[in-house]
Parts: sequence; structure tokens; C-alpha cells
Amino acid sequence: MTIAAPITLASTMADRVGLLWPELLLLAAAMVVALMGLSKDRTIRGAVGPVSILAVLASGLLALFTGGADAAAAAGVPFPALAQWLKPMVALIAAGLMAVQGGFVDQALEAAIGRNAAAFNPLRAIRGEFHAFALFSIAGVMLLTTATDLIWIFLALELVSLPTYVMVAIGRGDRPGLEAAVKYFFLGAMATAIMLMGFALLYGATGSLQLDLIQNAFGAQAATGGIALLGVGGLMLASVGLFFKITAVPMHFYAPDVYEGAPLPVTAFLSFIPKVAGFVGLILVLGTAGLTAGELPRPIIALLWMAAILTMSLGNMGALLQRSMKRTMAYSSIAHSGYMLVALAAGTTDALDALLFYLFAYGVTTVATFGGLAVIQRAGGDADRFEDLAGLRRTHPWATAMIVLGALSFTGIPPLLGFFGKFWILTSAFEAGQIALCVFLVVNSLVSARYYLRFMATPVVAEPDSNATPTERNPSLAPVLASVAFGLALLVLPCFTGSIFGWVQRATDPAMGAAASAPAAAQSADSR
Amino acid sequence: MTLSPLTSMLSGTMMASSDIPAATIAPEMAWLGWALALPAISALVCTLMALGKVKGKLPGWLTVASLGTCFVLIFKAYQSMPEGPVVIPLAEWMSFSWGPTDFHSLQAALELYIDRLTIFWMLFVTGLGTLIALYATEYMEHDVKAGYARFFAGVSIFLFAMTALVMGGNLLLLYLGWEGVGLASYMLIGYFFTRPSAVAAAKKAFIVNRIGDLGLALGIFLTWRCYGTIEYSELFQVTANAPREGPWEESLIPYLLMLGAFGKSAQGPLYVWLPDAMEGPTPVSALIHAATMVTAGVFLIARCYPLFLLQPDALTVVAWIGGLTAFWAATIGMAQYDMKRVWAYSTISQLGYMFLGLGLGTTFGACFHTFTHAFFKACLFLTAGAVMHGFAGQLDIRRLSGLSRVPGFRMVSWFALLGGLWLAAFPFSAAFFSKDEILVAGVGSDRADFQFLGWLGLLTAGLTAYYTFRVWFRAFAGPVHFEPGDEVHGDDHGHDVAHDHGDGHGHAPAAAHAHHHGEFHPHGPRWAMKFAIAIIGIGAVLAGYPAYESMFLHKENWVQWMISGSTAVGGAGVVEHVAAEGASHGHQVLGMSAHAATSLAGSIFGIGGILIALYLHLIRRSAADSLRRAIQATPIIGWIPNAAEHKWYVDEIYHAVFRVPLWVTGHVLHFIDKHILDAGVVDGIGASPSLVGRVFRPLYGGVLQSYAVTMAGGVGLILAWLAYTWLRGGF
Amino acid sequence: MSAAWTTILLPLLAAAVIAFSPSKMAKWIALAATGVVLAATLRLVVGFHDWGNGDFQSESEAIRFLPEFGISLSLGYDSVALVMALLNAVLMPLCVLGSFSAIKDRQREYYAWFMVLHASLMLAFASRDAITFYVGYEFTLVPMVFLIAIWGGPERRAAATKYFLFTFFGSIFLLGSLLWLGAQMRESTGAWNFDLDAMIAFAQKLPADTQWWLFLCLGLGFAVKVPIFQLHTWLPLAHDQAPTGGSVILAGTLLKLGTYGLFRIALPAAPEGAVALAPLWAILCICAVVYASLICWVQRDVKRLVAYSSIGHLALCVLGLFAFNIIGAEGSVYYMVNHGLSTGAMFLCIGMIYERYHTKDMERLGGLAKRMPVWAFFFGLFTFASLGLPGLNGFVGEFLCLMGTFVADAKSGVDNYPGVLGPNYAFIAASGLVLAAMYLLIMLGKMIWGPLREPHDDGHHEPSGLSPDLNWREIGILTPLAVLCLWLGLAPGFVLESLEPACTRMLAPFPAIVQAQHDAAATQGDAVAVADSTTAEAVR
Amino acid sequence: MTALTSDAALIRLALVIAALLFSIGIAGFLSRRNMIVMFLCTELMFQGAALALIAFGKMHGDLSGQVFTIFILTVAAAEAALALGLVILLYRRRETLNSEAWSELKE
Repeated sequence: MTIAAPITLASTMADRVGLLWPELLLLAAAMVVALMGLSKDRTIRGAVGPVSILAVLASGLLALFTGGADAAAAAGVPFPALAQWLKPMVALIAAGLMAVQGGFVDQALEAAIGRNAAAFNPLRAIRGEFHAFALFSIAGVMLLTTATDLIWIFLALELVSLPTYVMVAIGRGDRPGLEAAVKYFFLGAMATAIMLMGFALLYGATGSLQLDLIQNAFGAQAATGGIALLGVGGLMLASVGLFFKITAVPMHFYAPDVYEGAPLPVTAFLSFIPKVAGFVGLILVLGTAGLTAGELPRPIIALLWMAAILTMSLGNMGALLQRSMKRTMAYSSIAHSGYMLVALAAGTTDALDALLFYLFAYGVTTVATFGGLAVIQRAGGDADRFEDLAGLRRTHPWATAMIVLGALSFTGIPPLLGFFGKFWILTSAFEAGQIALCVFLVVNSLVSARYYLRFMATPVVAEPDSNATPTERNPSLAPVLASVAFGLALLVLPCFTGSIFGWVQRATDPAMGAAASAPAAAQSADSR
Repeated sequence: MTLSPLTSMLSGTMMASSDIPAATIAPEMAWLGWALALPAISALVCTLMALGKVKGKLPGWLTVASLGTCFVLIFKAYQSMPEGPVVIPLAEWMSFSWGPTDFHSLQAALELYIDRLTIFWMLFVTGLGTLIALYATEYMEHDVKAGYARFFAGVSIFLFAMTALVMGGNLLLLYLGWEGVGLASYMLIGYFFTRPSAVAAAKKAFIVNRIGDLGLALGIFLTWRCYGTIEYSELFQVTANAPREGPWEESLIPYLLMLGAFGKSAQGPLYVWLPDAMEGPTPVSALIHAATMVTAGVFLIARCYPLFLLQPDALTVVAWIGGLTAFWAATIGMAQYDMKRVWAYSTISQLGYMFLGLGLGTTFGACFHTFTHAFFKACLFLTAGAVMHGFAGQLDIRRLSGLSRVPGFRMVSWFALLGGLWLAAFPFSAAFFSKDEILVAGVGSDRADFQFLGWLGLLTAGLTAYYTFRVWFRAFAGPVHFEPGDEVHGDDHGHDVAHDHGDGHGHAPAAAHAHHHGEFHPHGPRWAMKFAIAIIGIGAVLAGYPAYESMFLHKENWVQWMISGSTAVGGAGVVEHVAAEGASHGHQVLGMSAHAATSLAGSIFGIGGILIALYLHLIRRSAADSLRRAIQATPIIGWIPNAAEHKWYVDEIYHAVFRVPLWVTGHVLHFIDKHILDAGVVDGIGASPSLVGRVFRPLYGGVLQSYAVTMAGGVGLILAWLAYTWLRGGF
Repeated sequence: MSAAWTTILLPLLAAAVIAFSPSKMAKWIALAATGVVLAATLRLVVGFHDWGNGDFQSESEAIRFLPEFGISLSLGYDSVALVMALLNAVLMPLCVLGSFSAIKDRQREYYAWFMVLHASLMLAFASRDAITFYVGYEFTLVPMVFLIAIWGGPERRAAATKYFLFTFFGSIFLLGSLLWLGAQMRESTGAWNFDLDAMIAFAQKLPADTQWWLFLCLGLGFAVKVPIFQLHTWLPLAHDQAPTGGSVILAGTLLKLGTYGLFRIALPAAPEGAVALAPLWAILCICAVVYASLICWVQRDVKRLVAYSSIGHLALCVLGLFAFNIIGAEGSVYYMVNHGLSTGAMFLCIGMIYERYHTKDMERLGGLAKRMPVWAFFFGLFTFASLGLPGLNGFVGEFLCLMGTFVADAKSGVDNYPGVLGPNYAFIAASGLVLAAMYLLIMLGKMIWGPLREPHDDGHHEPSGLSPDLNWREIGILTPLAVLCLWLGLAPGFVLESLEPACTRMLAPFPAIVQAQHDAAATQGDAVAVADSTTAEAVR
Repeated sequence: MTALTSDAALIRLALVIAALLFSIGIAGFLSRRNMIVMFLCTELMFQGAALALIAFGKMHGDLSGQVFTIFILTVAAAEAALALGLVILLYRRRETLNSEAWSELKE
């Protein structure tokens, strides 16, 4: 028995550490933040949030300047430049998501301490670990982008997921949160098991856990009469397992309950971070079977095709029926996964670019919208009914504006960022000949317009019911600041979509890092 | 098919119609454009005055002045008239081109087409227009504080549009005038706008006219499509060389144009608006709805006669419609009690004669009759207006009697008698000759149907004489007796009464005004009205002069000279030919020449009608009532008097056949639109996603295991499907 | 900054300024901005390069916005686009002025949204690029939805929702078609390019059945906006509920985006498809003329009546486009302008009444000539303009549309433009002349004539504070429109001549296609079939 | 019994057991309401996958499957810690381990 891929460990480890500086920074920050949360000094405790945000932003910046595509290619990363786009992007949006969380953890406790009604009790305060968990999760996504084998993918995904289970449970610690957590955790565990089984089958079919080797093996199989059933089954189970992360049919059932039960900022977090992880996982796993070459096995294409249609349709149709905003957003996020699955099903490099851009647009819009929604709350919970938005324009004009912008962007009204996301998915799908998917996509955009219209109209048009108890103001300014920043980005970034898209295209360009990977491949061949 | 003499004549004159000389372009006559501009300016100024609530008679005098100037201009043009037609380009309008030749442009410039027909028409339009406007300055004086300026704005708009209609150099400009006079008519019929009946009448006039306009518009389209131009100067050059009875498209043109003419001239099925139009102030009735506007249809056909000559069948239709309308309207006119309504039906009837003349090929007769009719009918209306003015809106001949002996109304009565005699075509009156010209073309024709129409026309002449003098003997002769109308200032000025709220005064019962009766003093017309009546009456007399001239001095009839060399000339030539042949070649009718027979019969019918009226309505008025009762008692024809009084129920039939079904359809469609299409289909489709979404709701039951089952089931399905495809033979 | 850019950026700037300025200033800023835009548009008209050239002439340097996708921000006009932009620029200040007293609360938002609407309309008309056109086209939805939903009537939310969803439904077809076309071009040329002229040139070369589908989808997109019969139900509600200014722009320019889109994109891009589908469209149009007119007849709400009348009028306008000849096309474009002016003016008039009486119900309101003679004059004038009285603007477009339809039959082609419609269509469509007269005069009869009827104010509404008849501001709003109505009716020559090159350019591919179709029919059937082919198509 | 002696048979058996483990895990997960038991069932599924990995590793003569298994065990342990914490939290709230007690969030 030999280790299948005797890559020269010394060199690759060094390369990989070079790639992993952002994650290391995040993990370090997580430790620091966890400790800071236990401080008796309110100022230090109050700095947990800002420090976390700064850490995330710093890791994003770090990702810009470390771990070039050459290094990644040398390390055998399938899409060597992917991380260069994804890590800063995720960091930017994660920073926004962290800002949306501003002030909500331990809010009652801190308020009581502020009133001198309670003393600080480190056993009760969770702010530190909450932020640490968030940072872990973000680090997990970042790790995933440079994954080279299935083990790494698995570990990174777990690193993304496990903290989010906790965040849902402890964020507010109320009953809906706990219920959401238990559903999320158990169903997540089942999905992970399914995914693992898929990985096992993949291993069985190709004899390797390394993505490039799996790709080679599949390539060889495809050249000689097609990928074996075992491989297809493995791909399928792995994909379905990953569907859980991206809330795609049939693994989306947990999403409405979990998103509704989780505190609003956590909902925002859930609707982006695991989703990115899931899509990156899908790209990596399916990349082994010729995703961007349009050579996926037909059953996989069919699976993606059906999943795309069902996901967006069920998502949008479900969203129409809701009265809870978080639940609506859950369905909305299911629908958006459906749109992105269209790009996967189209299976071209252009489509992949479109997907990566869409993730970005979706993330920015999510921060803008959730930040706007987070400005109001109710005692011990979120202000989650649409009616709670009534009259918002008078109390929170900026948040209102950002909710409107966000809903417009989600709908895909030009010239907002969301429009360009849909635009590229559509063009690439048209180019790939997936006309039916395009039709479904546009029809679903139409359906979605109806509930996004409620997000737009209620705060602007409706007047609050005089009998209802008024909502409270979120004491923290961070959510609204994040919302404004990202909402304005929705308006401004379209002017720079050209350069953003260039960036995305470089991220998926297989030629990137080719200069470095060629010698590396030669080297590995030599050592064999 | 054997060609009848008429049609062979027509074919013979095909060459003659190519005699229409090519138009010369005469920019140096652009001063004639002022005839178009002056009424327009006057209309604009009057409108601004109306909006600015100018009080005073300034708008009236302004209008009179501008119209008078127009008349002078036209008269000047008459004096300096060149031989052939003249085109005077004034400005661009709706012209554009996309290629060099005929069919590659739409030329509809603001240009005048002047030939003798134009001048002839404009002479009496502007002349009468001036006089009637003058009359109206006094007639409308009660309204000085209210609608005076609006009234004269309407008159000015009318004159502008009529000028465009008559003088315009292309069919589109004619259409502009056509609808423009419709607008003026609408404004003026609805002048007393607080009166619902006036509003309804105005609406009806415009809408019925619109049906005709539709035909005219389509006719213009078709003309362009067939000949590539709608400019007269080019069009008649093209048609001169066009084959007769060309393709169906061409053959349709005259029918469409005819529809327009029928609408404007209240002929055939489209006559119903004209009687109601009497809701307008009387000068309007005189000017627009008797003398000038309603003759626009005659003008249209005379102007486009070359197009009609290409389709003799179309002319036959015109003749039939004209003849039947003349008779039909006369039957209704016999049973009306409102003086103005009688005159209105007589107008329809006389217009019928004109169309009969056109159809029979005697454009000369038609134009001559138009000319004479304009004067005597204006005269009749103006006298009726004077009565109305003086007797507080009273026009019911059952409530007026012996007006000729009421102080201040003597002159009015005599001019009414003059008008009546002329309308009854009393021998050697102007209308006698003009009507004769038309009827002889029918009676003397070789064609049986034309002969029938000729005799029908003669019969109608008798009816005309009867109903005309029924009115005169009732209202102007006999013992003095009158009941004033229900308006303090006369019916016309009802809205001037200080009703601030609820102006629906309508026609209150006469009893309510009984106290007026004792102290009511009719006031006779003053100088302006008298002057206008007198001039127009004299004009009516003089209108016969051309006929006397040709009869006694054997000169060419002036009217005939006026239309010679115009587009109507082809027809005029034919008729002269026919008439001459009838006389010389022994087209014997009742043993006499056609001309003599017609004159004689016409005289007998006319005088007979007058005598019957004399007996029934002056000598023994009770006889009329007993006759009426006797007819009503007769089983089979008992319904006739009532039906005639109710205008043969035509309005009711139209209402039931056209208006009600359309109205019901409108409601049905509205229901469909609102409740089926919108609330059903559109909202249904809109709601379908959430309805479908509802189907999936049970899947989100909230129980952890059920989610797990669904998810695992999904995975299982996918795997099963994978296995199935694999077993089916791989992928 | 060039004049073209001014027309787009200045309103946006104004919107931003208004959002942060005192409420009292909002309307004045908006008025000033729209005034400057009007001046800039006039500057464009005066400085237009070449009236004899039908091309879309660039007015600005192209900004390469998304070079990867061949999308560039490049503004330009042909005479048609210029005329539409001018229409918008003229209507906007009047709308702002017309809202002065009508809009009392949330003024800043109102005028800011108005400015955004202005900018996006201007962008749509000036775009030379399919995507920027779409951006302008689509974004108009947003301000309009808020204008309706915030300042509208009692059913405003339903109206806004329906308006948004329905027109969004249309525009996704438009977007889908444009993107599909872009993708096809990419496949064939290897590069993305969304330049409209290039796209049209490419699309014209597509096979006939592909063009059929393309036109179906593009047409569907625009049909909702026009709106074409059966896709129109959003319109009465939206018009009815929108505030006056919103209604004016909705009728005046927003609906014209649909017809303009047909003219600019759908027809030239898929001429084969247009020819094949023309009978269907034409039948829908003539149905709409009759249908809308009859429905107008039974309306009680005067605003709703005018809204329904728009459906009939625009159907006539579209019919002119499908005549495929110069007369029809010119008439159609002219009609777009005229409908904008006269219907816009009518909505303004109705708004003025609504401000005074708080009702639009013709059963409760009438005989206003007595109380408001000046208003009645204007209302009557615009009504007559709307029913196509010669000498007023409505006539020119209506007449030419009908005439174009009439002469567009198989046989003629005498004008070098054979068509697939013909007298049969024109006959039915022309019945609109009578029906329009019918319902509009009934409306006039109720609204301005007859005995005075004023609703007894139940005291729910605060007094409007307006004079019984129009005040000088309102006269100032209506007078320019009245003058334009007269001027465009009496002197259409210049406009018609200048529209001709653009129409010729748009129609360039059509004669050959129609001729080929007729030739094919001729070889298939006997001579009778040829003569009758229009009817046959109508039946099919 | 001879089949067991060969590697192939051994691998086949291991795979069958892996599949069984996984299936039992799923079945138990779907049918049981006790959260502890449900968690154990997920562990079963994990171990099924792990056993399959080992078997495939054996089949390919490759050690990375076993490496993966070790990681799975580690993660499973982490998850177990999480699960137990969560379950205790829930139990404190509701005094029951029945998962159906937590079904308030629904359509």
C-alpha cells in the first residue's frame, strides 16, 4: 500500500500555508474575540463586534495579497484563482453580515448591566463565543475555496456548519431559536451523512480523494465509455448532500423553519455563508466530472436541471404565502439558489462566472435588506411581521430606502446589482442552450416580484395599525450603517460591473496559474 | 347591356370631362387666402373674448366685419376670375413624400383650388353668412353677458371651415372643413348647453355626421390608393384618362364619398340629426342648417363629379336616395307643429331634390336649386327666428295665428310669405325654375326609374306646397291669437335666466306662465334683423334672375355659366343635352315636351297644395281636425297621422336597432373586462403561483421527522431514478 | 456635459437634491430641473445633425460600460427618438406644475420619484444599446409604482401591484428575447454586442421561423406596455388610481415606450416574424378599437373612460405600424406624440376637477361649463383633439394610421410598400372614428354641458382652496398643450417630413419580405387567392 | 466461507455492511422520536460511510480512505459534543427528549 499521490509534502505545505493566511488570521481573531467576550470591561466586550468585523475585513485584504493563483495551482487547487475572488468577496459580505448582527447578542443582558440591574456573569454572556463561531464559520468558507481533496472539503464544510448550529441555538436562546437549531442540526447531520456516503462512493469509483486525481480518473472513464454508475451515484449523493447547504430541492425543507426560528441577524448569516460554502463545494465536486466543460454525466445535468426548476419554483411559490418576513426571506433564498443552480446546470465557464457574480450580488443585497430589517425589533425577538414595517419610512427613512433597494435588487430590476446577476445567468444559460431554464428563471422572477413588492410597499406606503404595539428601535447603529453601505453599493457597483466581472472571469480561468501548475505537475510526475 | 341614353351621354361626356383644363398655379392670388384667415382670426379672437368674459357686442361686429371682408374678397375674385381652375398654394399642411412620383407622397398642402364652382359657392356662403351674422348681432343680444362671444366664435369657426371645405385644394382640406363645420354645428346646436335637449341634439348631429365622415375618410383613402393623389388639380387630370367602371376599388370611391355627402346633407338614413339641430339659435339654423353647411354634400358631389361619372350606377343611387328622402321628409313635414321643425324637414326635402338633380346628371339644376334654396330657406328661418324672438320662444303653429296683423310683424309675415311661395315653387318663382330643372331631367328621361323619380318629385312638390302653406296660413294668416312661449326672453335665451342652481328648466307647462299671458307684448324685430331679412328676401327674388334671363333674354343661365369649366361641368353639359333633346326631339310626356309638361305639372301640384292648405288651414280650420280624425278612424291607415307626427318613429327605431344593442354590448364587454378578463383570467393567473404553493404547504408541517422523511424520500427518488435510467441502458 | 447627458443626469441629480432639501423647495427644484431638461432637449432638436438621415445618430461619446458584454452607454437619437424625448420633456414640467396643489404630503418623495422617472424615460428614448434601453424601460416601473401606491386613489395598492406585476411580466419577455439574441450573436460572431443597430442587423438575417418566435416574444414584451387588447387590464386601474401627474406620464410617455419599442426594436429586428404575425396583431388592434370604445361608453368614472380610450387609441397607433408603409409608420409615430399631448392634457384637466370636487363620477358631476367655462374650453378642446378633429393634432396621426392600414394590402404596393393588411382592417378600425365621437361626446355632454351638477361636499375633504374656475397656474399648464395641439394639427408638415427618413429606415426590410410572401401565395394558389390573401390571412 | 478468504469478498461484505449501517441509520433516524437515538442513528450513517471508505481504500490499495475515516471520527465526536449540549439545552426547556415537542415552527 502506498499513498496514492506522493506530492512533495514539504513544498505543498509551505504553499498551502501561504494560501491560508486569511483563515489563520480569522482563527486567531476567533480566539481573541472569545476571550474578549469574557472581559468584565464593557468597552472591551463592546469591542467584540468591531474587532470581529475588522478581522474579517483584514482577512479579506490579506486574501487579496497572499496566496496567488500560482501558489494555488502549485498546490493542486482545481480552480487556482477561485479563492482570489471568493475570499475577499466572502470577507466583504461577511463583514456586512457581522455588522447586521451588531448589538443583538446579549442585548438584554448588556442593557441590564447598563442600568446596573445586573452584574456581569461570564456564564451568561455569549457574545464572545457567538462572534467566534461566526468567524469560524467564515474561516470554513475560506478554507473551502482552496480545497484540494474531499477530506478538506468535508472538514471545511463542517467548519462552516457546526458553528452555525450553535449560533442559531444560542443567538437569542429562545424557544423558536432552539427549535430551529434542533431541526437544523439533525437534518444537517443527515445531509452530511448522505454527502459522506457520496464521497465514499466517489472514492470507490476513482480510488482517490484528491480532486485532481478524481478528475483524471473520471476523464479516463469518460474517454472509455462513460463514468461508471458508482461514480455517478457518488456525484449524485454528494451533490444532494450539498444541496442541504444551498437549500435546494429536495433538501430545502428545513430552511423556512430554521430561518424563521433563528434570530434575524443569524437568518441573514445563514442565507449567505452556508450557501456560498455549498456552491463552492458543488463547484469543486462537480468540477471533477467536467462541470465547466459541459461534460457532466447526463444524470447529473438532469438532477441539476430538475433541482433548479423545482427549487426556484417552490421557493417563490412558498414565499407568496408567508406573513413572517424571515420565513419569506427563507423561501426567497431557496429561490435564489434555484437561479444559481441554473448556472450550474448550464455548465459552462461563463455560467460559472455568472454564478460567482450572482453570489456576490445576492450577498450584497442580503446585507442591505437584512440590515434594513434589523433596525426594528420587538421585546425579546425580532419584528418579523410585514405589518411591523408599516410606517418605517417615518422612523427609519434610510433603512426604508435600503429595504426598497434590496427588494428591487432581489427582484432583478435594472440597473441594480441583482439585475446584472440575473442578466449573466440568463445570458450564459441562453448561450448554453438552456432555454427552458431561462424561461423558468424569468417567470420565477415575475412571481418573486410579488412578495418583494410587499417588502417595498409596506414600509413606504402602509401606515401602522394604531392598535398594534409599536416596534422598538434597535439600539445599535451597525445594522443600518451596513445596510446603507451595501444598499448604496447596489446602486454604485453596477457602474463597475465590468471590472468586477473581469475579476470573476479570472477566478475561473483555468489558465490562471497554469504557468506554475505545469512545472508542479511535471514535478509530481517525476516523483511518482 | 344596352346603354341608356343618359349613360351613353355620360360616356360621351367622358371626353368632355377631360375638358376640365389643367389647373394653373397662381401664387399671385394668395390674397384670397385672407378669406380663410379672416374667419380664423375672428374665431380665435372671439374665443379669447369668450374666455376673457368680454361683455359687449364687439365679437358680433368683429365677425360681421371679417365675414363681410371675406365676401368682398370673394366678389373681387369673382370679378377677376380666370378661365380655368387655379391653384393657390398658401402653406404646408400634411404633406410628405418618400419618392418622386405620385404614389410616393401624400400631398395635402394648405392650398386653394379656385374655379367658378368654388366662387359660386363662396359667394352665397359668405354673403349669407355676413347677413345672418348681422342678424344675429341683434338676435343674440340677450346673451351679451353670457355666450355672445362663444356664439360668434362658433360662427367664425363655421365660416373658416366652410371656406376650407369649398376652397380647399385637396380632399384632405375638404375633410378638414367637413369636420370643422361639424364642430361649429356641434358648438352652435349645443349653444344653450344647460338644456339637455340641446346637448343631445348637438351630440346626435356630430355623431351622425361622423358616420358620414367615416365614409368620406375611407373615400379619401381609396382615392389615394387608386389614383395616388388627393389634390384636385392632379386628381381630375388622372381621372380624365381613367377607364370607366374600373376595378372594384375605384368603383367604390363614389359610394364612400356619397356616404359623407349624405351625412352632412342629411340624406337617406342619415337625415335624423337635422330636425333636432333646430335646438340651436335660429340664425344658426338659417345659416348652417339650411343655407350653407348642409349643401356641403351637394358641393362634394359636384366637386368630385368626375369620379361619379366614372360610375353611373353610383349616380343612380344618389338619385334614388335624394328622391326618396325628398318625399319622406315632406311626409313628416306635413305633420309637424313646430315651425322650425317644418322648415327643417323642408330643408331635408329640398336637399333631396338637389341630390336627385345630381343623380339625374343635372349638376346645373342641383347647383341652381342650392342657390335659390339658400336664400329662400334662410329667409324663412330668419322670419321664424323673428317670431320666436318676439313671442318668447313660441313656434307652435297651433298657438300662433294671424301674426301678419300683429304690429311689428307685418314685414316679417310678408317675407315669410315670399319664402313660402318660393319653397312651394310657385310658378315663376326662382325655386320654380330651379326645381323644374331637376324634375325635367327625371320626367324627361328615357329610364323608367328616373321618370318615376321625376313624378315622385312632382308629387313631393305638391306636398311641399301644402305643408309650407299649412304653416303660413296657420301662423301668419287668420284671426290674431297667440300664446307666448315659456321663456321670458324667448326660448333661445333660456339659460340667460338667472338660474344659479338646477338649470334644467326645460319646457315647463304653459299654465305656469299663464300670468305672463295677459301682460305679454310681443316685440318685433329691430333694424338689423329686418335689414337682414329684407336683403335675403330680395336675394331670394333675385336668385330667380338667371332663370328669367335665360328664359326671356335667351342668355346663358348665370348659374350654369358659373359651374361651367368646373368639375361639375360634365354633368351640366349632359343635362343641357338631355333637356334640349327632350324638347326638340319629341321626348313626349303627356303629349307635351318634357319641359312644358314638368312646368305645368309642377305648377298644378304647387298651386293645388297651396289651395288645399288654404282650405284646411285658413278657410275652415276645423276641417283639418276632422280630416285627421276621419283618417284616424279608418282602420288600415288610421296609424298614419300619429306616425307621421312622430316622424315615422325613425329615431325610436334607430335607438332600438343601433343604440340599445351597442349600449348593451358595452355593458356586457365592460362586465367581461372587469370581472372575467381582469378579475378572472388575469388575477387568476396572478394567484396561480400561490395556489400551487398552497399544495405544498403540508410538506412544511413543522415535525422534524416528516422533514427527514421528505428529504430522504427525495434522495431515494433520485437514486431510484438513477437506477432506473441505468437499468434502461445507462446514461 | 452634452445636452443628451443633461437630460438624464440632471433629473437624477435633482432627485438627490430634492431628497435632501426642505419640503417646500421640492417642487421648485423639480420645476427648474424639468425646465432645464426641456431646454436641453430643445437644444438637441436645434442641434440635430441631419434631419434627412434616418440613422440613429450619436449624441455622445460611447462610455464602454461593460466591454465584456459589448454594453456601452451611448446616447443618440433619430428623429423618432428625438420627438419622443421632446414629448417627455414637454410633459414633465407641466406635470410638476400640475402637482403643485394636488400633492400636499410627502412632497420631497413625490418630486424625487418624478425626477427618477424622468431620467429613466429619457434614458430609454436615447439609448443606442439594448441593455441600457432595457434599463430605462424597466426602471420606469419603480417610480411609477410608488407614485401610484403612495399618492393614488383608494385602490392604489391593488393598482400598483397589478401595474408592477403585469408590466414586469411583459418586460421579462423583452429581456429574455434581447438576451437570447445577444447570445446568438455571441455564438455567431464570437463577441458580445448589445448595440441595437448591430443586433437588429444580425436578427434580420435569422431564419424566418426563428424570427417568428423572436417577434412573438419581443412583441409580447412591448404589447403589455402599449397595451394591446387582452393584455390591457392593468391600465384602467393604474390610470384610475394614479395621481394626476402619474396618469399624465403614464399615458403620455410610458405607454409610448411600448409603441416606441415596437418601432425601434421589435419590427426592424424580426421583420419576417412581424409580417407573419401582423394579421394577428392587426385583428387584436381592431378588436381593441371597438371593444375599448364600447366600454368607454358605459363608464361612469371619467378618468377610467379616458384610460380605456387610450387602449383604443393606441391600438390604432399600433395598427399603423403594422401597415408596413410610410404613411402608417409616420402616422403611428405622430399619433404617439399626439396621444401623449391630448390624453395627458385630459388627465390634467380631470385632475383639476378632482382637486376641486374629489370625485370623477360623471353621475355626480356635470354641466361644469357653467361653473368653470375656461376649464370647459380646454377640456372640450382636448376632447376634440382626442377624437381626431382635423386641425387639431389627433387627426393627423389617426388619419394617417388608418390610411396606412387601408392602403397596405396585397395588391397595392403602388407606394413601394406592399402590406398584409388592407381595407378590411381599415373599415373596422375606422369605426373607431364614430365610436370615439360617440363616447367622447357623451362624456362632454355629461361633464361640461347640461345643467350644473356638483357633488354635495360631505365635509370629509378639506376645501381645495382653489378658485372655482382655473387659476393662472392651471391655465399656464394647459395653454402650452393647447397651443401644441393646434400647432401640431395645423402644421404637421415639418414633423412629418423629418420623421420620414427614420420611418424609411425602419421599413427598409419589409417590402421585399411582404412581396416574397405574396409571390409565394401567388404561386401556391390561383389569382383569386392572391387578390383575397388579406382576407385569408385575417381568417387564419 | 471461501469467499471471505479473498480480499474481494471481504470488501464486498464490508460494503454490504456499510450499506446496511447507513440504511439502518436512516431508518432509525426517520422512525425514532428520541433525540438521543436520532443522534445515534446519524452516527450510524457516518460510520456506514466510514466503513465504505475503508473498504474502498482496501479495494484500491490506498490509505487515504482510512485517513478520511479518522477525520470522520473526529468530526463525529465534535458533533456529538454539540448534539449533547443542544439536547441538554432542549431538555432543560421542555423536559422531554421527543423531537415532536419541537414543532411550533411550521407553515
